[in-house]
Amino acid sequence: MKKIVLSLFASLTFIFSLNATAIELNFAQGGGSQGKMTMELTAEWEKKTGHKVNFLEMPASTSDQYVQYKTWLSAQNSDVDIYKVDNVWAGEFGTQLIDLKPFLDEQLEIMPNVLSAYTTAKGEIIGLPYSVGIPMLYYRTDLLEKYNRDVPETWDEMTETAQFIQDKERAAGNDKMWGFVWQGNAYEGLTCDALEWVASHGGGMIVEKDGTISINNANAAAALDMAAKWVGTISPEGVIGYKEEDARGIWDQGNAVFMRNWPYAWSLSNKDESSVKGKFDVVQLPRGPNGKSTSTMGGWGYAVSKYSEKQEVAVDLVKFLSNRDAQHATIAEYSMPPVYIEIYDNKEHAETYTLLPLLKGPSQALLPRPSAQTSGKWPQVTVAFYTAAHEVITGKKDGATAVAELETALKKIKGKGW
Amino acid sequence: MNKLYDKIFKYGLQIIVIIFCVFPFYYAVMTSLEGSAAVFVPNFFPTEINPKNYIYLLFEHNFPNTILNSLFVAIVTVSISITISYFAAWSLSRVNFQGRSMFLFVILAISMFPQIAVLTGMYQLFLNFKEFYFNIFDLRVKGITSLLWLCFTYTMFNIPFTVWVLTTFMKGVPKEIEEAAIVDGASSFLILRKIFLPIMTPAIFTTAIMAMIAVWNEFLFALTFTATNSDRTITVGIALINGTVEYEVPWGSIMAASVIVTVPLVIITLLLQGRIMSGLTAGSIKG
Amino acid sequence: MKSVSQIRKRTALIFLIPVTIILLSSALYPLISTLYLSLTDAELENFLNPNYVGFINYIENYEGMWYGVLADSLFWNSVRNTLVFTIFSISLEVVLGISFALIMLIENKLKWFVRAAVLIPWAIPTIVSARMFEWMLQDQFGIFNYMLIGLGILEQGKAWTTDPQTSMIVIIIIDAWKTSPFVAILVYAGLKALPNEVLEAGKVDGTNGITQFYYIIFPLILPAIAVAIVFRGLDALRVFDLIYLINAGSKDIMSMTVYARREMFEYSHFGFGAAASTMLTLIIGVIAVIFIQRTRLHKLDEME
Amino acid sequence: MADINVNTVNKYFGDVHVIKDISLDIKSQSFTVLVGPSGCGKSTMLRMIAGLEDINSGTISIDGQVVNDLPPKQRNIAMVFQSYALYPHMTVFDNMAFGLKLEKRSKDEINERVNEAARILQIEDYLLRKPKQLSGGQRQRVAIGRAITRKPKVFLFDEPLSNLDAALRVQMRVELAKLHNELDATMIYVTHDQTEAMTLADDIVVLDTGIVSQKGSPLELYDKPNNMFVGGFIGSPKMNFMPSKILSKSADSTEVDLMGMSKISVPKLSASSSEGDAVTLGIRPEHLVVNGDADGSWESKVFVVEKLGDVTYLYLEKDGEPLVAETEGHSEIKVGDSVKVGFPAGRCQLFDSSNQAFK
Repeated sequence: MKKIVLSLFASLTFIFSLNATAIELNFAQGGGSQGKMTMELTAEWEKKTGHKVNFLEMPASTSDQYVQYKTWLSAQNSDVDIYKVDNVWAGEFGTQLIDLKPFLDEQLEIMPNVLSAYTTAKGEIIGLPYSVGIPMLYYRTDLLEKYNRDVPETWDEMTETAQFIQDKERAAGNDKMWGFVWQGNAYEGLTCDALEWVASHGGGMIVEKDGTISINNANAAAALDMAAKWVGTISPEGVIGYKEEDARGIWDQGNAVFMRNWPYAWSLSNKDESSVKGKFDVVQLPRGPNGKSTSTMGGWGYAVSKYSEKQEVAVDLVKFLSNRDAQHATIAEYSMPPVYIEIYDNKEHAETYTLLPLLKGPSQALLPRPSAQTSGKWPQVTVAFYTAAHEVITGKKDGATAVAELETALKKIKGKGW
Repeated sequence: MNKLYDKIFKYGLQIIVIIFCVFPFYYAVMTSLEGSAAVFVPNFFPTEINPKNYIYLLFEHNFPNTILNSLFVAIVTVSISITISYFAAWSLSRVNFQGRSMFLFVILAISMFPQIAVLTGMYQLFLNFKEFYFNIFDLRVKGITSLLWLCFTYTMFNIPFTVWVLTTFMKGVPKEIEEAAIVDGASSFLILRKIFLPIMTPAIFTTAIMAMIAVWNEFLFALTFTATNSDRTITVGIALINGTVEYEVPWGSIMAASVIVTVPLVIITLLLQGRIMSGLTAGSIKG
Repeated sequence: MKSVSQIRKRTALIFLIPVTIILLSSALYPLISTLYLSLTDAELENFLNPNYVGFINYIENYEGMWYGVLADSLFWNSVRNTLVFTIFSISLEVVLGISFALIMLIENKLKWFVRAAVLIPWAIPTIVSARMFEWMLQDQFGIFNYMLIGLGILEQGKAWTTDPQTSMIVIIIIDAWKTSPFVAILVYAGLKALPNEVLEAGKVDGTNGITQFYYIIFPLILPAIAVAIVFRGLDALRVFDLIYLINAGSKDIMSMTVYARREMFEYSHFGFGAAASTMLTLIIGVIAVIFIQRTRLHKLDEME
Repeated sequence: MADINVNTVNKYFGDVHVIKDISLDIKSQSFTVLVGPSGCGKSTMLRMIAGLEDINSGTISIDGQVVNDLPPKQRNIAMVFQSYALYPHMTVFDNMAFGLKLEKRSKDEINERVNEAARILQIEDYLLRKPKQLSGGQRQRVAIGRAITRKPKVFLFDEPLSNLDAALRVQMRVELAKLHNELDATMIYVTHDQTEAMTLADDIVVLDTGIVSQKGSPLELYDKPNNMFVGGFIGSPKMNFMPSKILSKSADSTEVDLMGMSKISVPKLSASSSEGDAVTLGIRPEHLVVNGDADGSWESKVFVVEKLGDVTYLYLEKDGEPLVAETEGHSEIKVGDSVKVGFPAGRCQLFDSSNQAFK
């Protein structure tokens, strides 16, 4: 009862305090430090423009956010103006979000490989990225030094080194030691990992830019078979159930030589309570025999709803949030990989954000998932892909069978066209 | 000797049940008290007692507000659905009219539909409701709109269950008691208030607790119908707990939130236990 | 002037009005809209104005290939998973629930602890218990594997929730852990409603515990058990959150609802997903009718 | 105070015709017992008088007023149930006061009436207890007390004593009889126990599958049953029935053949029967003469002897026809003995092929 009275009162006072020019935006976004960063920047924008922004905090889980967005967008909800979007949602939400291409200017010279993820098959740019996810190989400097090993550049080298150190460490009594931890659960994370294996073996990107299904090739099969061999040898059997945090848990305990993970682990593993603080470094992911190092792109951007009644103001805010100045202003505090190439070279930022210079190489090896070219069907494509990959790493199928069957499945999904 | 053996056997059974039921919860409590690194080490007893997760949730997060919202929704939903079902249960258990079995079956059939399937339909209905509501009151009382809508949705999902259970329980009350009251001159409404209500109290509390837990735990609809921080409910509140950085799962905070969420229910059930557990019927009903 | 039973009939109908209004206004619309949706090509873009396409979401032959829910092996796989899950989890829950209820009857110093403890698993939201078990069953730092390794049963931690061989068993056990209190409370209430003489009579006859239970108590609490089974069964057939939270992407445990949800909300195949939901409801309906007929539960609503 | 008239009443449960055209007159202040085997419709009849069941056709009136459509509370009745039907959550006092509270009586009046009833029933010490703290007999008194406090014109009892043990039943029976005298109210009492009916009733109504078999005072029913059903139902042990045949008819008696053993001239007549008809001869065990002088007699072997102290029952048999005879309590007759059984003609009943009694 009290609550009703309070909110009635609140809304009454609100109605009477409305001023004619101020516009109120609703902004759906997540929490955590990203959310905090967005809110701080937005506060500045509010001060500058006099408009007001309400934040709608979304669940931490990306798929929960996704469902909520979908419900809102399918019902053509005009209450939400701005969405924080994942880089793989371009194809899916392409027709529900406005094209931001006309608004791009010299202030927004975002790295082309990053921007391409937000570009639909029709060439519309439906979101402006503000941060990018760059997977890397984490390795233990102390262990590599102890056993006099080089930082691996190929998967084979990594496998060999991992096995060698794991055996030695176990012999020395550290029986929980593993060579390599990564993300093997049947979920989007496995799509990222497996795409890296396949692409770095020269096996293509599942569905190429022009829409051809390329997955059924020997390189791709070999890449998956390689990962299958890790399970139970250099990676725990349980890796087939791992997500990011499971891998980091083992890593932070000092029980892994190598880890494939996103930049977030850098700061967490450098905290005092981590056993590996100061004992590790990162490098570009290894490559296979016929390919080059590849990192599956992650990251988030801002997008404006087609059903928003305040698009102009919303676009203004989105531009404000993702331009250079905003990135410069926040990088020291929030340590998020930027979307402008020159920021990686900034010496000043490198002092506070020690990972930054190390990210430049991998940032050039970024490969977006083929979500733009598969448009609305990406969710089915990724499920089919990670299911196939999971079947290989759990030993149900070999790589060649899996990719052949995947090709058939993808053709069925494609149907008359993407 | 035999008696002692029997005693030990009974205590043994009880302790097994307690451990079986409580251990995961205990483990959650323990995890919630540990720092972020200690979480990754398996152990049976906490290595440290650190209330930071609780402090964070209760003072720096929106969490207390979600508890209030959930309480509001739970209380409104449970009171409405129990009241409505109580009267319906009387009709369905006590009065012989045509189509009674059909009615019960239709109620059951409605609860057969997967809730996920009606989600979009309910959401569209919600948007219409919102428009309608705003047109009438011309006030943008969004939070309350969403919460009221949640109450409505939950009432709809709860009613098949509460009607059925209360009907079953009410059949257990001998019809002579009601007839005695009729002869004494009581109307149906009075019988429900003065005679059945006290007799059915344990059954009503049992049903209410069950309905309350269902409401308290619902996630999908709460996620869809509430959007602003001011009107989120607890399960959504838990889902909103982010790590400081992307991908990090803050186990400690999630477990602390779970403990905070579970404790009120446990307290409520303990307080009402006397009523729930006193047995459904007493005295002359038992003969 | 009306006779008592006429007045009662009228009163009964009045008392049923609120239930009817709520169910009609809120349940019927979404039900019908889902049915309608299943006959359309609704996707994200045209959700509000979809085209009528007939039954192609159910089954369609297009260029020699069969499409539609009924032609999708994954759908039938999810039906099979759901049935396996339902049968085993309900059986386990009924056995555990009755055992708990009987143990709750023991009168001694621990009784309040038992009664409180039994409620805990059920009071914990699924979103939390799924996380808890995921955590406890983790292969490297989960307490469960830690115990098994400590006891020498396992050599290495096992990924219980993702291993295709164990994931279904694990899901069933978690569900049983979580929901047997529901059965326990209904059965306990049923037991408490029995006349004391029934329990006493068994003792005097010298029947031992199990035969006493089987021949005397069990038939009397059967209605309570049947109601518990019906509602738990309906829930189990629609199981969603547990499976979704533990391992949404796995084919080995995918349930009908997870399947329908994925089609609707992940693939945006609203029409197809609605068809899957409709099929799901039909399947549940058939099972429910068979169950109710078999257990003569419908007799429960006959006047004695 | 209150006459009750039941006029051609019919009642159906679904397709089952449970009350068939029953008409009854129950006199004011009488104690009428409806008796019959289970399923005969006696409880339904009572519940229709109470207003708990609808009447399909016919009328029931109390004091000349048709009450078909009156709810129970306007019929000025009170009812006592077999299962007591006490309100479990109320004290004895509140149980008895409930009806009065609904009538909005003053506190003083309620107190007075409840205490008065409690005094009559000797339950004053239990007024503050809950039903579950009482014994079966005490609960039954409370149930009766609940009826008394309302001072109804008509008391309805639905097998009120059948949940009590034998000794208590006898005691309560006496108290009910006393109560009837004290209260001067019309009482209608349903039971399947003919002993209760015989001991309590001014009038007994025997019901058989929905029709009134006979109505009359206990002794009328005992001495002059209208038919075989009543003859067999009233009296314990049951009346003996044996097949026989009419040999001849005279102005004041009918001579029958008793299974070829002897001839009896029974002083009963029936216009509708003629010589050679098969009839049934009925005689109560207590009227058979054992080893003494009587009109017709038999030799029979004894195969069971029941000694009850005051009397002894002999179970006899002749050509497959069982026969029970009563003799004195200290009889010397043993199992296996042969006894002579006499049939005093004046005590015999005759029933025709449609089971109707000769007058």
